[in-house]
Amino acid sequence: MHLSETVNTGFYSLAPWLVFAPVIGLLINAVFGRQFSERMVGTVASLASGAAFVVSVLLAYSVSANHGLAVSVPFAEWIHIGNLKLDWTFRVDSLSTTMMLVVSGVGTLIHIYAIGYMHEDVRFKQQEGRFARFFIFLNLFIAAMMILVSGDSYLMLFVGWEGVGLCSFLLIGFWFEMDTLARPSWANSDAAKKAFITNRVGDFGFLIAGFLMFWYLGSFQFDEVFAAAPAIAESAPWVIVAITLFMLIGVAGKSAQIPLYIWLPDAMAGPTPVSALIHAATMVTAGVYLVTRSAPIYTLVPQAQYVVAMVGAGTALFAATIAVGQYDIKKVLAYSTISQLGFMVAAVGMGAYAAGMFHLITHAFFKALLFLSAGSVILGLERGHHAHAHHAYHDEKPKARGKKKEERDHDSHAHEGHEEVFDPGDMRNMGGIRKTMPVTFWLYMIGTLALAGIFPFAGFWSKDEILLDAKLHYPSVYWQLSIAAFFTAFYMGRQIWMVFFGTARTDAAKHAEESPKVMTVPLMALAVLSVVGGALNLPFKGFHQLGHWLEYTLGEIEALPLDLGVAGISTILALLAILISWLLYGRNPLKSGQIDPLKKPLGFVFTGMENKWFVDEGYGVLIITPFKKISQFVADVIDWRFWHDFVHDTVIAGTYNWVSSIALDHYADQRGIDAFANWLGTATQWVSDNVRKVQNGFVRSYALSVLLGVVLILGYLILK
Amino acid sequence: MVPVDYYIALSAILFIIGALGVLVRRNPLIVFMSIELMLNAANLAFVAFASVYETFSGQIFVFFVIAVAAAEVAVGLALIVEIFKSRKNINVDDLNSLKG
Amino acid sequence: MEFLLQPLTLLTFFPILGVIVILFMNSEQKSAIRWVAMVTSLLTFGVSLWVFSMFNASNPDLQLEAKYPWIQVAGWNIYYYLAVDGLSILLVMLTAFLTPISILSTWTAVEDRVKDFMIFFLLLEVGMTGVFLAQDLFMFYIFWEFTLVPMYFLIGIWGGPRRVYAAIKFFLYTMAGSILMLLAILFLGIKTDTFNIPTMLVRLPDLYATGAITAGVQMFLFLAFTAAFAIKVPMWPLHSWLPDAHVEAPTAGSVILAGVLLKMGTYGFLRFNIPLFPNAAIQAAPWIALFATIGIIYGAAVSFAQADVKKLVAYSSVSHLGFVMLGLFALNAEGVAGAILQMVNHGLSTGALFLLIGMIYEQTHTREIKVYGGLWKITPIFGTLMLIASLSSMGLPGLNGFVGEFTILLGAFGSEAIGSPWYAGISAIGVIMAAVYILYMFQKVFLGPAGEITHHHELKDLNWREIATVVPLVIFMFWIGLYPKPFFDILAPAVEKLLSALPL
Amino acid sequence: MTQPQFIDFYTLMPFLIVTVWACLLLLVDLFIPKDRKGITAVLAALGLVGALTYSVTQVGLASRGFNSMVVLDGFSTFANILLLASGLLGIALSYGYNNRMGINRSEYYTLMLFSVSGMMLMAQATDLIIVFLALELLSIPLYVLAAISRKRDAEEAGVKYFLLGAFASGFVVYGTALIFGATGSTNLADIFFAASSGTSSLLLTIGAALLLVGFGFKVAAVPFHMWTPDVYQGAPTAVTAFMAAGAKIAGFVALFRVFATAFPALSADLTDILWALSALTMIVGNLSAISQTNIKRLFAYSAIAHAGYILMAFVPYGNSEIAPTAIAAGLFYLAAYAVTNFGSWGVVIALETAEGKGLEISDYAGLAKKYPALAIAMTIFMLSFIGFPPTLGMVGKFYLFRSALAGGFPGLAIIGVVTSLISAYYYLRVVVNMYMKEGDPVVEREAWLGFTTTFTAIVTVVVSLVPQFLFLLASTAVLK
Repeated sequence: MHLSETVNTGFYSLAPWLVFAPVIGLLINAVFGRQFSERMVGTVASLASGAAFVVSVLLAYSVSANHGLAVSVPFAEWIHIGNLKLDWTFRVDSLSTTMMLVVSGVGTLIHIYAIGYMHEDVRFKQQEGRFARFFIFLNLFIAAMMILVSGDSYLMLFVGWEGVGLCSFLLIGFWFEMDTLARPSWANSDAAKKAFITNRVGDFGFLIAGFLMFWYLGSFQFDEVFAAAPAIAESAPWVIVAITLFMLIGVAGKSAQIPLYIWLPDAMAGPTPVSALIHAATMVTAGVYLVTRSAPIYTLVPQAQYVVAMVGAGTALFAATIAVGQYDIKKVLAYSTISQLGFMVAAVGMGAYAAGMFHLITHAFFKALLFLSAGSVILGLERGHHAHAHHAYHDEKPKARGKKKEERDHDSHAHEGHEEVFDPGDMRNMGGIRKTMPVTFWLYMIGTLALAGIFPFAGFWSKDEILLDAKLHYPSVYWQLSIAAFFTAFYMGRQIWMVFFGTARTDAAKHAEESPKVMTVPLMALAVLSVVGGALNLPFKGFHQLGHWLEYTLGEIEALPLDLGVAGISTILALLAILISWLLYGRNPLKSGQIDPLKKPLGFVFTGMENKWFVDEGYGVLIITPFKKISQFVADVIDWRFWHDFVHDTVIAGTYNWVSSIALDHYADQRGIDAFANWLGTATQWVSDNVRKVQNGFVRSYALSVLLGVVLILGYLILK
Repeated sequence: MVPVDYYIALSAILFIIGALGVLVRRNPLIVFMSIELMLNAANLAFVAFASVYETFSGQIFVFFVIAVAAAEVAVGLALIVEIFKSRKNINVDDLNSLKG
Repeated sequence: MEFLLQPLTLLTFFPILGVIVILFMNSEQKSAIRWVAMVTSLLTFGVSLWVFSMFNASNPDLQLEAKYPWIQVAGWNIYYYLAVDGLSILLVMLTAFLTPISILSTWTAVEDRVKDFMIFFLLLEVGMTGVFLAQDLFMFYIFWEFTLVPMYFLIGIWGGPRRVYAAIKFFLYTMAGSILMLLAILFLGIKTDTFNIPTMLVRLPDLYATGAITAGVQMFLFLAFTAAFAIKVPMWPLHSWLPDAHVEAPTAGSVILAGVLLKMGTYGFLRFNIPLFPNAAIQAAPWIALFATIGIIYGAAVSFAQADVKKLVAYSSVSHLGFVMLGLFALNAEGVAGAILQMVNHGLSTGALFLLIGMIYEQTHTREIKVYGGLWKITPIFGTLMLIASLSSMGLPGLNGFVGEFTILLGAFGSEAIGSPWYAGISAIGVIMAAVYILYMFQKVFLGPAGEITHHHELKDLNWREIATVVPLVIFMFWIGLYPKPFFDILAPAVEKLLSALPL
Repeated sequence: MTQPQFIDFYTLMPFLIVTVWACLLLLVDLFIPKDRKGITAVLAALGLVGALTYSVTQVGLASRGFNSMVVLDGFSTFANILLLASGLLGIALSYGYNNRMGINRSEYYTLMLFSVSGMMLMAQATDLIIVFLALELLSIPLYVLAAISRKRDAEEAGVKYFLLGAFASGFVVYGTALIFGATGSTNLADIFFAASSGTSSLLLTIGAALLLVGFGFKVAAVPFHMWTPDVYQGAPTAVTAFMAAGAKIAGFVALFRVFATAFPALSADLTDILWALSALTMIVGNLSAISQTNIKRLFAYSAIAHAGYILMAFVPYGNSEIAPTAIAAGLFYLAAYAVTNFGSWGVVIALETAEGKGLEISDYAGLAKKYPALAIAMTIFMLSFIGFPPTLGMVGKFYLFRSALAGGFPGLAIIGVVTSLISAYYYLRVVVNMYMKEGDPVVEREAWLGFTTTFTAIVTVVVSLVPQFLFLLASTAVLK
């Protein structure tokens, strides 16, 4: 572990451009987006992201050239008050540059892909004006993510952390007025909101961890925190445990771990490039990065590490089971992502930081590839669907997505023959696409094999490293992860058979068209990376490049050799899973309208998988509904009816009126004033009449009053 | 010589009778006479005390009171006559259109 | 008459000039009246910039003092005494800044009795500026009470359907608090033989030390001041006037009410309760923190259940001001400075929210959340500005709200005075809840399919005037969020000085 | 018995001017044609102006006259100036009003002058005989004035006022008799010596208490207040305005002079009673006001309530340390009240029609739209009554509550502020009607009326911003 040095020369001085390049890109698009052509918008955005990549490369080069010296690049003072000294400082070390490279590299590819994807997407949804907005958000995301990975303190990390949460919200809700099938609906915006709020729950944990850190360790700056931690771990270990566990809440929120993973599947509502970039490759790995970054404090508290590892392993297994029961091509990938994030979290929880980071990188490659390919499939199906529709009703324009529900239902009824709107993401609507979309097919295959962990694809190496670590240190984690790996191969196999093999189950699938080059070329780049990505950290003596690279930052990392036992078992499991999936889905391809062949043998278990084990419903019953009810109750009953109406208007104002005996009848028309009085009704009337009787106009009573006063005064004086 | 206390007691009784008269009588003239009774009770006390202190000032006060009472009578009667002219009635209890 | 030329005198009373001009104008010349008011408030803002340029941020003491004997009779050492320091300069600037914005927002919203409106508005500015500048308790009290009057009219004449009720409630409720403060002020005046706050601060420690004012009495005085300020803030459970006042008030009134008037309460705690009654303040800190925490959670929960978008924002103020109170009574630099900054932040973000809500209300005349939906598509600029304001309100890093809330919670978490991290910990849940109600509001109004209202109204996006109204606020949201250093630099010396006097 | 000296007349000069002028006016009036009776008003005002000018020259001077039966000091000068100004404002209000109401009786102004002279004598009296005479001199013209319009309500008001006033006089006289009996003198200074030389007795205490009843009646303290709403409502509004201010000033000034000069020794007993009176008056006055719909009755109860506030200043009258400031506070508030009082009644007069309409609070609806200046003035008066800045009422209450606290009566101060809060509700109702309701009020525009409301409104605001001279005047006026 190296303490950082403050340097602001050479390439290091470029560090702020990591953030400013995308910010400038987004500003240009924000101002001129309406005037620019789509190509121009896309180019600007991609260049902005590309510039960040170039800076990342230069920074990585500098780190390498300086033998891994960790460098702080001060940029600005942020908050200085009392003991709080927060600066905006960039940290350039091997870990942060790794993340920068992944984020900007994958990010740039996805930008390029999105030019093609969004071109069609905005047209299908008849919202061409929204093209530029997408790239603005995307650039904003890159900027926020860069802040996250380049920050020199937990707080800057947190700034980026929440920033990416916002971008996630904006992008999930990009088609905020519809659902994933472009029907007018609250679904997409609900998903966006859910993501943001769930993330905020995680951020709450992060915040508390930060407060503890500040008051017990005295700083937010990484080096200072790490330097102070060991002493506190001696004197008050609970503090470190609390910090790490609260941080884990943040990790669970951002990296979609149990129990906060629920937002990620819904996040698939966002356009596919978003799913690839944010919800697979980069943002969701921020939690893994956070734990890796905090390695020096996690290492101090094995209890917390164990919890992290168990959460990761549990998530890996749990999500993998759900993925088996999904029909939506992106939902399968979403649960797969959660599961793979579980792998990474388990790895970093076990202290296998290099393995975790390794898997993070390879996963970024192949999961981005898979998502983007899935996007390609979906668009292909859309195209097929529209071409077909156009063919059948050539006097009609492509279907209007913005039309009112009844009309659109009528449309679809007319040519689909059933009430359902065509869902281009539903695997049951696919089949046999390998013929119509061959490029996509092959790309998808590469991604699948990498994800399934088949030798020699990238996923094989990274996953095996995690499994090996687990086997050596945490057997229970090892078993969970192995089973998860089995499921992984199975659901990916299932997907491949359902999507690409067999025969087309719909006209759309039959007429599916291949995607343009602007989309496939970035995919090819990712495919290459998915194939050779394993070379980053080969488990052979003299290799372990990534591990060594990260050692600059993380200190000594155990370099494990390839364990043929572990590798063998996992490969056999994967192959077995693919075989089973072939038996179920490949041998006898699904027919149109046929129920899943797993349904019968697994029964209610499959129902559980299909329905995500009813976790969302559980949250609904346990948290959301009670919260709504309570807040409704507090607002209506306690605050308004009790506190506002009863206590204030009835009791306070009422007593006031009661005492002062307001004359209601004279004021019946003045509701405004006598809103104070109206409720008391006849009771007030009665009292008021009686009190007013005292001032009855009779001289003699007035004199009596005077005399009473005299008697009272004299009585007081005499008796005193 | 009658002790001064007796005079005082008498004046107090007169005063109380006067005050009660104001309370119970309805004819403004009688009410007014009751007030005069109260004033005269005071006058009695004055005179009695003046004799105790052997000073004139108490007796002078009495003259003033008498004079002022006369002025009051003039004004008071005029008012009562006015009322009587307009209402044909001199019951004080009918003077109750102003109240509340 | 030398005092008339003092910068702070000018700043405080400059709007009076506008009032005089408007008084002599024909009430039919609405546009001219608007311009006069606008120019007056802009010039006042100019004066405030001038004042700001003369303000020395590194000096923790009162500056630019305008101090002249005013009422000098036995037992009445009353001065005309205006001065500014790091604790108040930001709020003064905020007042001068929000007033022209509010006036601009009324350009088409107020058509009825424009003359009266502008007169009251400018008078209100005088009162608010005076509250933040007065350094003599008598003077402070005058300004403090005076602000009630124009606001009462603003709500009562130009408000919604239940405006009279709301106006009277606002007036009586606030007055109820300030009369107790009045007694405490008088008591202090008698004991210290001055109403001059700096002098009082010099004399009070002796009185406390000698027992001339016992700890119990100190607590009573503290509570009496608290009564006035807590109602104004408003602290839970004294917030019942707020939803009425906010919902009924015209947009500009709501902006000023949320932006400045509520800050008068928190400022009062800062300027009076803490330095004048240090022991009581420390003693009361856990209790205030408790009420603040309840307020944060309660306000957020109640906000979420509102059907009226303005009411939602109104209740959110209860929650946000809870944060401010929590920060103030953390009694450490982080908390107090954060709280002062958060006062400004709340003024900006809630001000912007009210402005924006007002703009849509002007078109549709309804604020019911459920009739809206999908507005971001129909009115993109409006939606974007609303999004920024909402995010600022829910404390997203990079925007102003975060800086304030973070420093407040950080300060409160480790505060010695509060003595327990639980308050800050639970309050942090309020941050989650803020996301819940703000996003709920944003979603239901701006996202999703087009709502029912779009069938009845041809909704127009914001025009240039409306954009110009909100954009200055947005600029400050980003500024404070991204680079708050200048603001903290202003606050730090004064806050340090304030806290160094506390027997912590 | 010595011959009267110049100093005797000098001491009483303003009073004499007014009295003599009033007598002359009676004569002059005979030569004024019936259709030009307005001249009488101008002449009466001239007399008051003369007396006022003379009074101003007496500021800071002190003398005694007529065997120490009357005195000239800062206190009396302050009161004289206030009373003369009140008389002037009363005439200003009456001028147009009487024409409109058909009260074309030339003796009206003469009676007013006599009443003013009685009030002034009251302020200068240092002998109970003079106090009594002054009391009657101020009261009897008021009885007549109350009934002068010869309307049904006015007559009723006159008779009620008269009967109850005479009834109260009875207590004053009897009280004086007892005091005389206890001390052997009616001169305040002699009474003081007698009382403090140990001959203090129940007789004296009871006598003082009975005097208190009489004064309490004049200032409308609870429970001697019940005539007030009826009389204020029934009397011609201009008369009401005059008597609300004048009688109150005179009553309080006499109350203080008598009690502070003669009975400091009794303060232990009387303080409690004054405390109770003050508290009761504030509470009952304010609470009763809330339910009123007639503006005249509303202001009548408000006048009662304000008597309570002023009484607050008299509670510590026996404490020589506190009393000077407390009394100064009371005088200050009296002045503030007088100004605001005339202004507010002026607005009432502006809206009153010859048929007696325009007196309901609801008649004020829409005033702000149609007559903004009048509405602003009325708002200022209402704020002053509530005690809100920037008005005299606020400064006055600040001063009053401060002296209550300094005098060790926090309870009274609390009652004071709480009832102020209550009062805000009914005063605001007037404002609500003017500004927040739709209506079509009709206002008579009369020059002197306009002048009075404008002038008092300006004074209410401006003097509140520079109150020091009034403060000084009030505090130097206090008896040494």
